[in-house]
Amino acid sequence: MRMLINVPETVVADALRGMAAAYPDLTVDVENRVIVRRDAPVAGQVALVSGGGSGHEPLHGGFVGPGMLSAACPGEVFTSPVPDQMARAAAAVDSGAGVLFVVKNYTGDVLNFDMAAELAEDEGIQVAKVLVDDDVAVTDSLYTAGRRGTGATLFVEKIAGAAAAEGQPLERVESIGRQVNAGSRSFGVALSACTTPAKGSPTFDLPEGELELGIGIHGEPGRERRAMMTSGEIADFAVHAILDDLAPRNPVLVLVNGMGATPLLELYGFNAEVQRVLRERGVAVARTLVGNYVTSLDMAGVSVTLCQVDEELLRLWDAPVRTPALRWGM
Amino acid sequence: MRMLINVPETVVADALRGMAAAYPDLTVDVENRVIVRRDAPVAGQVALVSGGGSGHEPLHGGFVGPGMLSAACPGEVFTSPVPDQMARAAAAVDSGAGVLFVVKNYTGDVLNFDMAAELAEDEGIQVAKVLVDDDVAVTDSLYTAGRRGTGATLFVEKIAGAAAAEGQPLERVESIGRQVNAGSRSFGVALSACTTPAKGSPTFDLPEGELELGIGIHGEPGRERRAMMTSGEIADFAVHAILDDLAPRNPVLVLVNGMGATPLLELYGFNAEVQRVLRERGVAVARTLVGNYVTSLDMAGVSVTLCQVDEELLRLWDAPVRTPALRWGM
Amino acid sequence: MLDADFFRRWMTATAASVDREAERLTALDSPIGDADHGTNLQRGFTAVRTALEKEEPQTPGAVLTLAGHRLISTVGGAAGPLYGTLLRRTGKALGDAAEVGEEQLAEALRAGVDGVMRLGGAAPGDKTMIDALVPAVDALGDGFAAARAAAEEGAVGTIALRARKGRASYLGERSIGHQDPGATSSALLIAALAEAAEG
Amino acid sequence: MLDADFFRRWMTATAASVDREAERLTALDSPIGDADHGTNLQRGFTAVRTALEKEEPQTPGAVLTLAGHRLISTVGGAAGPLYGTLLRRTGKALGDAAEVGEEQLAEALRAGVDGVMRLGGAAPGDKTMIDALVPAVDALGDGFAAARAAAEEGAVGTIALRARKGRASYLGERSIGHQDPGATSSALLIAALAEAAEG
Ligand SMILES: Nc1ncnc2c1ncn2[C@@H]1O[C@H](COP(=O)(O)OP(=O)(O)O)[C@@H](O)[C@H]1O
Ligand SMILES: Nc1ncnc2c1ncn2[C@@H]1O[C@H](COP(=O)(O)OP(=O)(O)O)[C@@H](O)[C@H]1O
Ligand SMILES: [Mg+2]
Ligand SMILES: [Mg+2]
Ligand SMILES: [Mg+2]
Ligand SMILES: [Mg+2]
Repeated sequence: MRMLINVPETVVADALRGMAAAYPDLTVDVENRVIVRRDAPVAGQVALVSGGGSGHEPLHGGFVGPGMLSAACPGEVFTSPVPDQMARAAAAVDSGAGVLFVVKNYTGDVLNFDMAAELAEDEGIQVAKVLVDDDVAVTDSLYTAGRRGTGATLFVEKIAGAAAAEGQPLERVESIGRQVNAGSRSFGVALSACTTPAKGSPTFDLPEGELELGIGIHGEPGRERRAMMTSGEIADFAVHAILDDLAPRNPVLVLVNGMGATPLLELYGFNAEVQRVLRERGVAVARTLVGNYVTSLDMAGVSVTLCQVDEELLRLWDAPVRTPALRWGM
Repeated sequence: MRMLINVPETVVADALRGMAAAYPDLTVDVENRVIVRRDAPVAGQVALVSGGGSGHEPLHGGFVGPGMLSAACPGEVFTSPVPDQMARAAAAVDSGAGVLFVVKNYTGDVLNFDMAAELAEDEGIQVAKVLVDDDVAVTDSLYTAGRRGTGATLFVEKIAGAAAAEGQPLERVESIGRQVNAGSRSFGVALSACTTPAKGSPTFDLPEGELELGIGIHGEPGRERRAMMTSGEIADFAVHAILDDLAPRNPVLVLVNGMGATPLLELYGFNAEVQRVLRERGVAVARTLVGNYVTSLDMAGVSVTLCQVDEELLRLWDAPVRTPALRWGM
Repeated sequence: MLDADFFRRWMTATAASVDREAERLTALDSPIGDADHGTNLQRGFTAVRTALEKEEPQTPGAVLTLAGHRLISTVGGAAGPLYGTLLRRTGKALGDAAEVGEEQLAEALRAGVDGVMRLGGAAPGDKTMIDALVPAVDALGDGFAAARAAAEEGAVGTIALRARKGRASYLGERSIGHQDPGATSSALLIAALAEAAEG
Repeated sequence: MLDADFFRRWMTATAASVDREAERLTALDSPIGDADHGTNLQRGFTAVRTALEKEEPQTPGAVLTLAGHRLISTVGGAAGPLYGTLLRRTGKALGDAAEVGEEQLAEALRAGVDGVMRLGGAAPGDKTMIDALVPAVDALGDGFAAARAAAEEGAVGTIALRARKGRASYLGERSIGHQDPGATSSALLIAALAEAAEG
């Protein structure tokens, strides 16, 4: 087990202590596992609360701050947080304008956030929810738990967060979040499995020279295993899988997202191939983001997310944001 | 070989194409391997040029932009760039106020930058140089090529870049850069080796359950191999190694830097331990940065850099910066 | 008749068995899930054990309701709300009687399992904990040992199934050939019930 | 007498040998370096070959000066400036004669090696290319074959040495037991010289 940890049991608490030390703009409740922007609640603004299993950093804690999330609730590694966390977060950030839960579509996340919404509503907090389900690798959703929430989470949190920062009302922030999700699609590829601290060995065996197509962000294998492909071939496969499902009439935001252990040098090269495929397919690119944003511990691999944006969404994307992991305009 | 690449030969060119597509604020000359901020030369400002082997991304190309580098020259993977690149970069960014070369102390980098300085001076460009050599793992420098330049490069580039952006003259920007380097120390640890595209297999064998102490950023093994240590023990070892060499009277900037494949979750946890050791040793912390900034391809591991800052240096650290990898205040 | 002590024994036997089997549960959750089911339940039932010691609930219903609450507040993931609902609903159905009969327990457990199916939307055959729980409840009329055997059989039976709910469903065909971790832990829960009945 | 054609043959023989041995050079650069020496020199001597074909330099000095320039402009790392300087200085020392004698070459090569020592600051025994180049130049008076043998011996001799220059020096004691990649490529360079002399 090649991990920079103390013991598996304290990984999340240790990380929260480290975040507290690094980011004076955040209030980190290590005991209750809630990360809140220091100046919350912000009068007159809808608050955004998200959360999910740990192991996807900087998601979600790294996206807390002005212009994006008001609070984040990290669960154990790959385990959605418990309702008490989200209820506590909602109480901490609600200014009276209501709270939007941004929930990635996994059984655990959905159930726990739903229970949290009940608790928060019992406390008189108005709660709305955006479900993120952008992963086109999950097909025939009638026979599955439905599409997973992956890279689009970043777009939903940023754009809905910008709408909230403008003082837009809860229903509007919610509908913008839904619109972002509806216009977003992702596809992920793994070149290696990841190792959770609790298990201490890779979640699946992937021999050298093979790759997994259509993976999620929790160390699950994908839908299909193939012989190793070039960066260009992978870009073709991923972008085509997305465009088979989404025919963008508007320009797109592009997220080329590393799964954790793939060097930025390779992500840049892969981005060149993604842009080539988009050019070939006649898709206009409005903005591009390359880096490790929605990770899967030490997995090697990459995901592509496209998000179709009209002028309004692009304006909100460009709006100022100040969080540990995404920061511009202030 | 688990790499997201086309062929080893085009890795650097592919990455540059990808950067060009992602960052409209940069002018990327893929053919000549020079990354320049789009608005260069900036009248009345000293220009900063750095560069080095590729494989350390976001260093240096990700630090090009207002408030930091004017240009970066990426070499082949782990191979310092050739003099023509730096000379070309200097010509592109010099406003007449002169150019500061920020050079990591490796034989190849030093020799190539020295040759570049000659070429640039032949063209009438005034050139100064700051050598970065912060790695305390290299001892008895009489019998070595001297201390390596690692994490402190980020501090030198940011702080000297801020001084340049204020319009300070070349000698002053140079002396600020030297001051930053003189007050900085680093120590790195590897939990795994890295794999270069050209070689296709790990640069050294590191059995499970062991780690390398005192590594550099080029896949070299460290000074010493030991049985695996906890995050807390590693922090003790690294910070003590640094403080044995630097007794800071002023507060420090802390960089907890991932080598490329270590999850941010673990880096955060490690930061908690680093801050604990600093507290125990009575060292005040002014600012903390946690993330992958000076990497070594897909190496798992971490380095710690401390940089002692007076009020002036802290002010320059906090000054606005707008680059792909470091961005605040604008 | 089954008193609060019986239900406490059930919960502590479950906690002990989850402790013993945590690694196996996590290993089962690895090829078709995210490798956390064992640690999830271990965290949860450890909390249940502590809460039962501290709060000393006095009725069967109170024991299970408390256990369910603790699971919801400590487990997270899919298992937390689902197992939490199972025990909470079962506990609620038992009311505040000081003692309950086996038949009453069987009925209450069915209400609990129904609650899980409503909450999670899974039906038998979807390769989830339901595939161990439903046969167990059906067999409970024939005694605890029969329920235990039925749950175990149901859990093993998930190997042949293709998942339609939970994480394993993302794998499609590739989920076939692996035993479902949640069905396996449900079999542990029912085995612990039989253990508690043995005294 | 040695004409421009001889020096061209030397350079192309070096390029061919570097092509053949690139993987080995990179492998040697792996345990005590950064695993790029083979690809570095391959890139450089490929550029040298192309430039010689294109620019057709007419004197021994011009051949080596051009080769040195190309290495500096294409190799990077430590090897680029050092090998570049070696060939450029040697070429410069040969002046613009159309043909040179073996003695003149030996002298010029010594000037080149001195240039490398001045530039890099390495002395014999520091476990660098110098440990192959200096013995080779010393032996050149006894003919090309002697120089080749001396270079090879010098390269192998670096195994026992502790590095004091270049990346390997960071390893301290741990650099002992590995052959220096630069000394190895220098032995290839001198072997190619002997090859060129054989015709
Ligand atoms: N919709 C559902 N209905 C019933 N049981 C489910 C459902 N989804 C998942 N499960 C059960 O939960 C188990 C996984 O639990 P766990 O690993 O703790 O949570 P997670 O999947 O969130 O990581 C599965 O093995 C399955 O038995
Ligand atoms: N200061 C020096 N003087 C002479 N030769 C040196 C010096 N430093 C390094 N070398 C030689 O350069 C070789 C390494 O070249 P290369 O791997 O291409 O460059 P880098 O070390 O920059 O990766 C070493 O094996 C050594 O022989
Ligand atoms: Mg989970
Ligand atoms: Mg090198
Ligand atoms: Mg699980
Ligand atoms: Mg090298």
